[in-house]
Amino acid sequence: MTRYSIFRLARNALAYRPNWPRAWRSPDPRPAYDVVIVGGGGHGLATAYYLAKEHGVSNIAVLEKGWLGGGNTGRNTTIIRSNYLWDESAHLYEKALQLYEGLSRELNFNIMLSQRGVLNLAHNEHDLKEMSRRVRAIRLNGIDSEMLDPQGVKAEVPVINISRQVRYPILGASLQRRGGVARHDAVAWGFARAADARGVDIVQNCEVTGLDVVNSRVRGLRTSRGTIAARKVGLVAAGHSSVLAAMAGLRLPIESHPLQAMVSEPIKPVLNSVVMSNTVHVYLSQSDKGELVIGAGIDGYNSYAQRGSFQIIEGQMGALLELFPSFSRLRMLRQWGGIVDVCPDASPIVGKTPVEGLYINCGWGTGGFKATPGSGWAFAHTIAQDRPHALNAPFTLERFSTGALIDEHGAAAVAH
Amino acid sequence: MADRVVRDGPAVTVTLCPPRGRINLRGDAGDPAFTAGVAGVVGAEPPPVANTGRSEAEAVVLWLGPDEWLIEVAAAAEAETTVQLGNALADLHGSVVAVGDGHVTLSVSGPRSLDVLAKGMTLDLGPGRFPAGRCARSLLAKVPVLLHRPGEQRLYEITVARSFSDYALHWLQDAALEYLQPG
Amino acid sequence: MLLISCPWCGQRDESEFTCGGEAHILRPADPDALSDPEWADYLFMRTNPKGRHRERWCHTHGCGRWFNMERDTATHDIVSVYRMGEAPPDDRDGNSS
Amino acid sequence: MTSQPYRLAEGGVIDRTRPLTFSFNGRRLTGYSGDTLASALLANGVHLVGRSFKYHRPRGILTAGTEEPNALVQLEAGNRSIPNLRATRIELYNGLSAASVNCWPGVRFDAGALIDAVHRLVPAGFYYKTFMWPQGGWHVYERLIRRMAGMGRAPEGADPDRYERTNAHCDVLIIGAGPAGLAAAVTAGRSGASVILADERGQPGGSLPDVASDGDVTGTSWLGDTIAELQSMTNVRMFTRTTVTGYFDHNFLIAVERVTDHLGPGAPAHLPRQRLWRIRTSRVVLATGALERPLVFANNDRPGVMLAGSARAYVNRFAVLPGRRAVVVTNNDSAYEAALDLHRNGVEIAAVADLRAVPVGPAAEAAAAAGLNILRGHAVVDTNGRRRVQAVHVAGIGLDGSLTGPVRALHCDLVLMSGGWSPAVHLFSQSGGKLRYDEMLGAFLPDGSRQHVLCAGAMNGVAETASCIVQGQDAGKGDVPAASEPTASTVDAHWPIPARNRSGEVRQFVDFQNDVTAADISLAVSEGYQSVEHLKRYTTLGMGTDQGKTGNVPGIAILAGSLGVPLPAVGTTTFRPPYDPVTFGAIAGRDVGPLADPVRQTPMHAWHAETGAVFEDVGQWKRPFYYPLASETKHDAVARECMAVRRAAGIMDATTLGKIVLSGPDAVRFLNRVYTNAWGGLEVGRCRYGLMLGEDGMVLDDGVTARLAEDRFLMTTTTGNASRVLAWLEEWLQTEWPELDVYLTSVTEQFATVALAGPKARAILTGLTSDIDVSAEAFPFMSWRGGHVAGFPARVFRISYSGELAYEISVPARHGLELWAVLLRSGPDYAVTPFGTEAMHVLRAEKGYLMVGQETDGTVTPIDLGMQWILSTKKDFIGRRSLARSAMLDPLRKRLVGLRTEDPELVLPEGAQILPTAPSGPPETMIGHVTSSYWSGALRRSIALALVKGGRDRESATVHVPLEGRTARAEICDPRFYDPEGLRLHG
Repeated sequence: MTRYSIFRLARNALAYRPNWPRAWRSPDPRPAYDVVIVGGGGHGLATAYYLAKEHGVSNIAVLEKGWLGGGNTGRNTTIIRSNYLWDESAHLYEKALQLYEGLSRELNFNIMLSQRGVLNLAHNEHDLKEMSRRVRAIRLNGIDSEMLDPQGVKAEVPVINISRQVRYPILGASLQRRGGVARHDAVAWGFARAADARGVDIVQNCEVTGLDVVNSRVRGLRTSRGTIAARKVGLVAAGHSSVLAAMAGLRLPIESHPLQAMVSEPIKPVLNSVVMSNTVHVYLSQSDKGELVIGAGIDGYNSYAQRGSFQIIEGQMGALLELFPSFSRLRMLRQWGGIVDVCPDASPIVGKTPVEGLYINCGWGTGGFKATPGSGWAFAHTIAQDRPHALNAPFTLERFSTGALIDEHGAAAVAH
Repeated sequence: MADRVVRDGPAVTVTLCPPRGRINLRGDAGDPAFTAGVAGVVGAEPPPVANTGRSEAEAVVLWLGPDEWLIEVAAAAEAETTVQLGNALADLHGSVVAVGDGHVTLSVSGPRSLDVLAKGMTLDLGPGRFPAGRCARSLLAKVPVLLHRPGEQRLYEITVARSFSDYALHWLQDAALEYLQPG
Repeated sequence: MLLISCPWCGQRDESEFTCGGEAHILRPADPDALSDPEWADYLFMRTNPKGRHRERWCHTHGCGRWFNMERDTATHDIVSVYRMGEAPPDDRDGNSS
Repeated sequence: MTSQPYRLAEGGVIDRTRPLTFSFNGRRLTGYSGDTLASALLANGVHLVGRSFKYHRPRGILTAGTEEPNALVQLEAGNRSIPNLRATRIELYNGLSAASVNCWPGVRFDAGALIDAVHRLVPAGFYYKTFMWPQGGWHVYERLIRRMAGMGRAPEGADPDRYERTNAHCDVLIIGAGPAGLAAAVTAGRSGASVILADERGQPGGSLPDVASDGDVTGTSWLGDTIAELQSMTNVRMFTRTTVTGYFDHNFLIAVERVTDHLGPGAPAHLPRQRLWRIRTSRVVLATGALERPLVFANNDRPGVMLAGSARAYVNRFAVLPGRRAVVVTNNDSAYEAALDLHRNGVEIAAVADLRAVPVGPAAEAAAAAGLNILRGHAVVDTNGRRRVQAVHVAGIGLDGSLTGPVRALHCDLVLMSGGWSPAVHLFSQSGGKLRYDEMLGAFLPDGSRQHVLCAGAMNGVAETASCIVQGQDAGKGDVPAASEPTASTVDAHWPIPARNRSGEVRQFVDFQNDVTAADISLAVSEGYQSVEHLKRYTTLGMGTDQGKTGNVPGIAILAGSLGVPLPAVGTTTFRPPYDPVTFGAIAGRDVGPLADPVRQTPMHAWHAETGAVFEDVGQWKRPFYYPLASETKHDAVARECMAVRRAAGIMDATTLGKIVLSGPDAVRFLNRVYTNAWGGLEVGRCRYGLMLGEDGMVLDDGVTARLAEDRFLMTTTTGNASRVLAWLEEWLQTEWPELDVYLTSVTEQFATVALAGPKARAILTGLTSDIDVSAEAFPFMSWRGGHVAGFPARVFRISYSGELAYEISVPARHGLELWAVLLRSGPDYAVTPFGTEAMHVLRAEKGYLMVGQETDGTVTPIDLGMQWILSTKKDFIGRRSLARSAMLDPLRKRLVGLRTEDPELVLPEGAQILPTAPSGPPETMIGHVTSSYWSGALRRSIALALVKGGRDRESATVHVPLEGRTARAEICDPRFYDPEGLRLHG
């Protein structure tokens, strides 16, 4: 891999025809691999990278049915945080955040991690109690988190409206200063380039059409570009996980839903932090380009269409303008949808399956981007060692039988 | 093209209707004993056709669902009618529950009434689509409502749960504002 | 924004409805007879197909009735709606899918 | 100052009797009613309007419409300000004030243009390769980069304008009121269908006024007649200034009507600024026309370089000359029409450089006949001029695309370019429509959609007005327009046009706004970003506020060329909504301010508010949290309210609890299935507490249910779960157990309910009723009686959540406020104290009673709560099987306990985490958390409930609770702190 360095940047700038090498090859698939990763999104590429780097596996392919990074990696709102309630989640997402913190240099690719702080707003007494519980648990897990009162929120986010005279006033917030955003495409591209440099074949436009399973053991895959033998197969296909699992006769506790997002036209910096509100249902940040990047909840029906219903956008806009009345005259530039794979307990499944040699990494729902390097790191360990790492050991498929769920829904409805 | 408003009165009027009696009725519309029992008390059979109402002198019966109706009577008659219906249907599987206090009815009338309603409702209320006598449960903005058009004139009744009535009233008044300025 | 034909009320906007997920999942008659994995299959495992999907919807802000719908999850085209207790139209024609 | 030196004396659709003054970058100028800001600027000879996003290059006005990438302005200031509006779309009004965006100190001298000088340092994808040193350094660089980016500024302060959102239905929605759309509308209208015709401009007619100064090229009065006929049809609605911008599933579309934007800040206050139309239609006719494309040659971005068709529009529609001496460069016939129109109006056409070796087409012939200087097989290969183009360089271009012959300079102040036309297929693509590439037109055309949509006119590649009208008529009838060959002029695509100096630096712009050049595309391809989506993301091609409307096809063509594959092999990106940016306020509509969400209030709310209650939001309800007297703190008020209940009596508004009537012969069977305990033995007149689980075994809700009659029950739910529980019950009845004869009716709002609690409760109630025997014997705990209270028909339930002798009195809602008042003044002997939800929380916590949503969070089973007693072993119920799963039997699950702090004065914070040992530094081992914690006045110490691993097995153990700056110690105990024997509530 030709490293990106100040020296090389300068040399290329002086040349009229910059001569940068290719970031990754476009190989044809070989007939057999030790490990095939299905899904060329951030999680799949990270898995391949860590398999090659940490576990010395050299004969790896990543199969992507479209273009790499084209699924949820390239469609999310780029928020990164590790402020999770349950120990299991906190440890996994914190691992991811720590990897993120060194990732640009690790990959020699600027993923533009911007640790500008993530605020989660509280709008009622119930929210405040939940916030207190979360912040305390997070801190005791050694992860940074703090509570802000409304004035503290205003200090962090001067443009926010903390008036009490609104329908759901801001009563406080939790803040994770190490949280922030990163450039989503760069995460996929950076992992792809680094994995490619370690010999991983990244095969785009290669759709998996079948899995060969003999005697409960995986033998290989059928694809739009021919049959590929594989000793181990890792499925990392987010919204399409159920479809792939069905090829091996497996059922998953997953439902695929649309998750929509939108951006405004670019404006000069007006919002530094990432602001999230579960109660009024909106979250946003401002990109380096100046666009406000805004998201909300999922649509209520199953879908593989990468599109949702406009009422979701309307709802999140009402919520947004309650928090930021001065944004009313800004304009929505672009709106899109992804397909998120939602688990009943809003936690992922990262582990083995009943089929020998077949591993699955799915169920990240609306929160996968922030976990990308940690997910890949733990999944690589699982595939290489044929047993989960302690970080992902709780996130098994079996938990749905035993009942040991890791329910991150964040508490039941308010009730008195 | 703009709908020119003939100014016999305000373009749209939003009012709070006086209290009325309401009875939630459940039962089997296919059972002649049930329909006859209801008709015997309120003078009208529960309409079997979805989203329609029947109006008689003493009562209006509005379709809410395939086994559910709302009977509107005078406020003073609610208790008595509830008892009578209960007696009439005592041997049948049905349910009679007085719900008059739990609801409030608003009316929207005038030439621009449909323009106001269209701001909050996704129902098609266009010409011929919502004739006199029609009713429908739906949403007005964020509030579940029962919409009823009692007659030919442009007057629509909106029944909401009591606690939503302030919001619904303010919402309608605000939506009507653009049609109410002198101009 | 889906336009859904309620079997009772006719075409109404999606905002009046609630999606209840996969249809035709019967509650086991004798839960105690099931192993933990079998119970989990009823409780959590879903077909989640890409393509035609039979699912339950409720006309929450209309007549309040639950009904079934066959819908294509890749295109959002609604293939059919049918009342609770009715067989899916395809099955009635003998072309079970 | 010469007023409007570039305005023609006559022609156009402007109103010369209505001059308007406006200011641009602080300069006062005039225009006419009917102008856009762009046309008025051009009339005044202003071409330098903005600066580009990345290099801050001077930019002018490229187009005359929605597709404009360059001429972005900040309109007005303060709380009415709007960033990034296109000057080509702003209708001029008197007093308008606008300024260029993304430049400092001004558009003429912009410090940001330094970037342009060092542009070679920052090619596409540059950011990904640097700013990585040192670790965390990006955040520092980022601050500088963010300040450079971002175009206009957000307004300051809340928006003073109103917005409307409204629903419309029709049989046919026709988008675009040009010849095809008008023809479709009149045809559909005549059939009796309900029709909506929407167009983004102020008047119907589409591009007709752009191409002929009388606005009618049909040679007849077709346009005027058609509009008149449409206006006479009551089944046709014509929306002007209305841009259909989003096409969603099931023929649902959104459109934005700019109601008063053209009036400016002086618009009547009662009118909305904009209205978002949500349109549901049976079918759609798209007659959205076509957008002209630029040519990609070196320095094609200077002010004064304009699309040929747009220049033509300025001359014909606005009677403005965009220059005096023009060079035209084209790869198709349409630019000749522009050249002729400009020539006719006095613009000197220095030359027409036609990339085609053999210019064919009627306009080219007419231009030759008019004596224009036509250079066949020629291209513009470079331009000069800093803030305005001053000269172009032309050279011959061979069939293979290479330059031939000498390069000549031609002086000019205007360059008209035409790279052919791209049908405006954006909405079609949003509908799920597929596109096909037409080699002759060099454009993507519509090719079949999942939805009921037809296309007509220029968006099918049809150019002649007469053909567009025929296509419109077909589409209006509902027929697919006859498959006529596209008639738009064929193009000789040259993407990009080579530069004269191939070894030097060359910047041929493809995306003007984001400064993406042909070289950037080649670079990205050579680096492996070869998918069109990778290219877009890596170079930002098409990601500007114009969403690449002009540069899309040239960009894809250059990508295909770099890859050496035919263009269709590359495909196109998916067009995402909206077609044109949509104001946030219009999307939110009325869902802001006081109407953001319903505020639900009980019949007693007015009293609470007048008394100064502090309210708590519980879902949409406002509930009194506590009632502070004078200068009381929350702590004081809650303590006082609690003591009043423990010592005398208090009343609480319990109206918000959900209430459901269940009637039918199978009601008991149903209750047995949905509640964990058994209901068969409950007698009429009695009540029972019930716990409801989800099928996953987790606590869903709780409440008391009374048997009103043999086959009739009244169930109560928690406030927050009222509608959820009703929906849950209905779902089971309808979908799983239709054989059960049970009807459910919500009566939550039918009754106002007052909880009367305290040792004096019986005495008070006795004084208010004559037909209910409230003696302990006649009216025992967990029973109900009907009768009258204070003269109102009432149901009285003897139930208690406070542990005191207590009654809940329900009366018809209209009597709620009076009942409340009567209870308050029910006798001088007994001071009755109103208490809020917080006192209720304290009182129930003293008793160790569960509060759903506080002790439970969707992960807590009844066993965890120590409530095995309520799990019937004689029947199945929802959630029972899940309780037998292996993980549920783990003795180390978190279970409910009481906590007694070592320091009785210390009230632990709710949510505090519990450690088994003193903290030693993170990560700590957490074994549970505090769910409820209060000061108990009755016990004169703090109390807390907690969920702790192992639960009561740890009783008497000391645990550690880290707090801010210290750690508290507490002892695990029985959660029933107060009157554990229940003597008081049975009293």
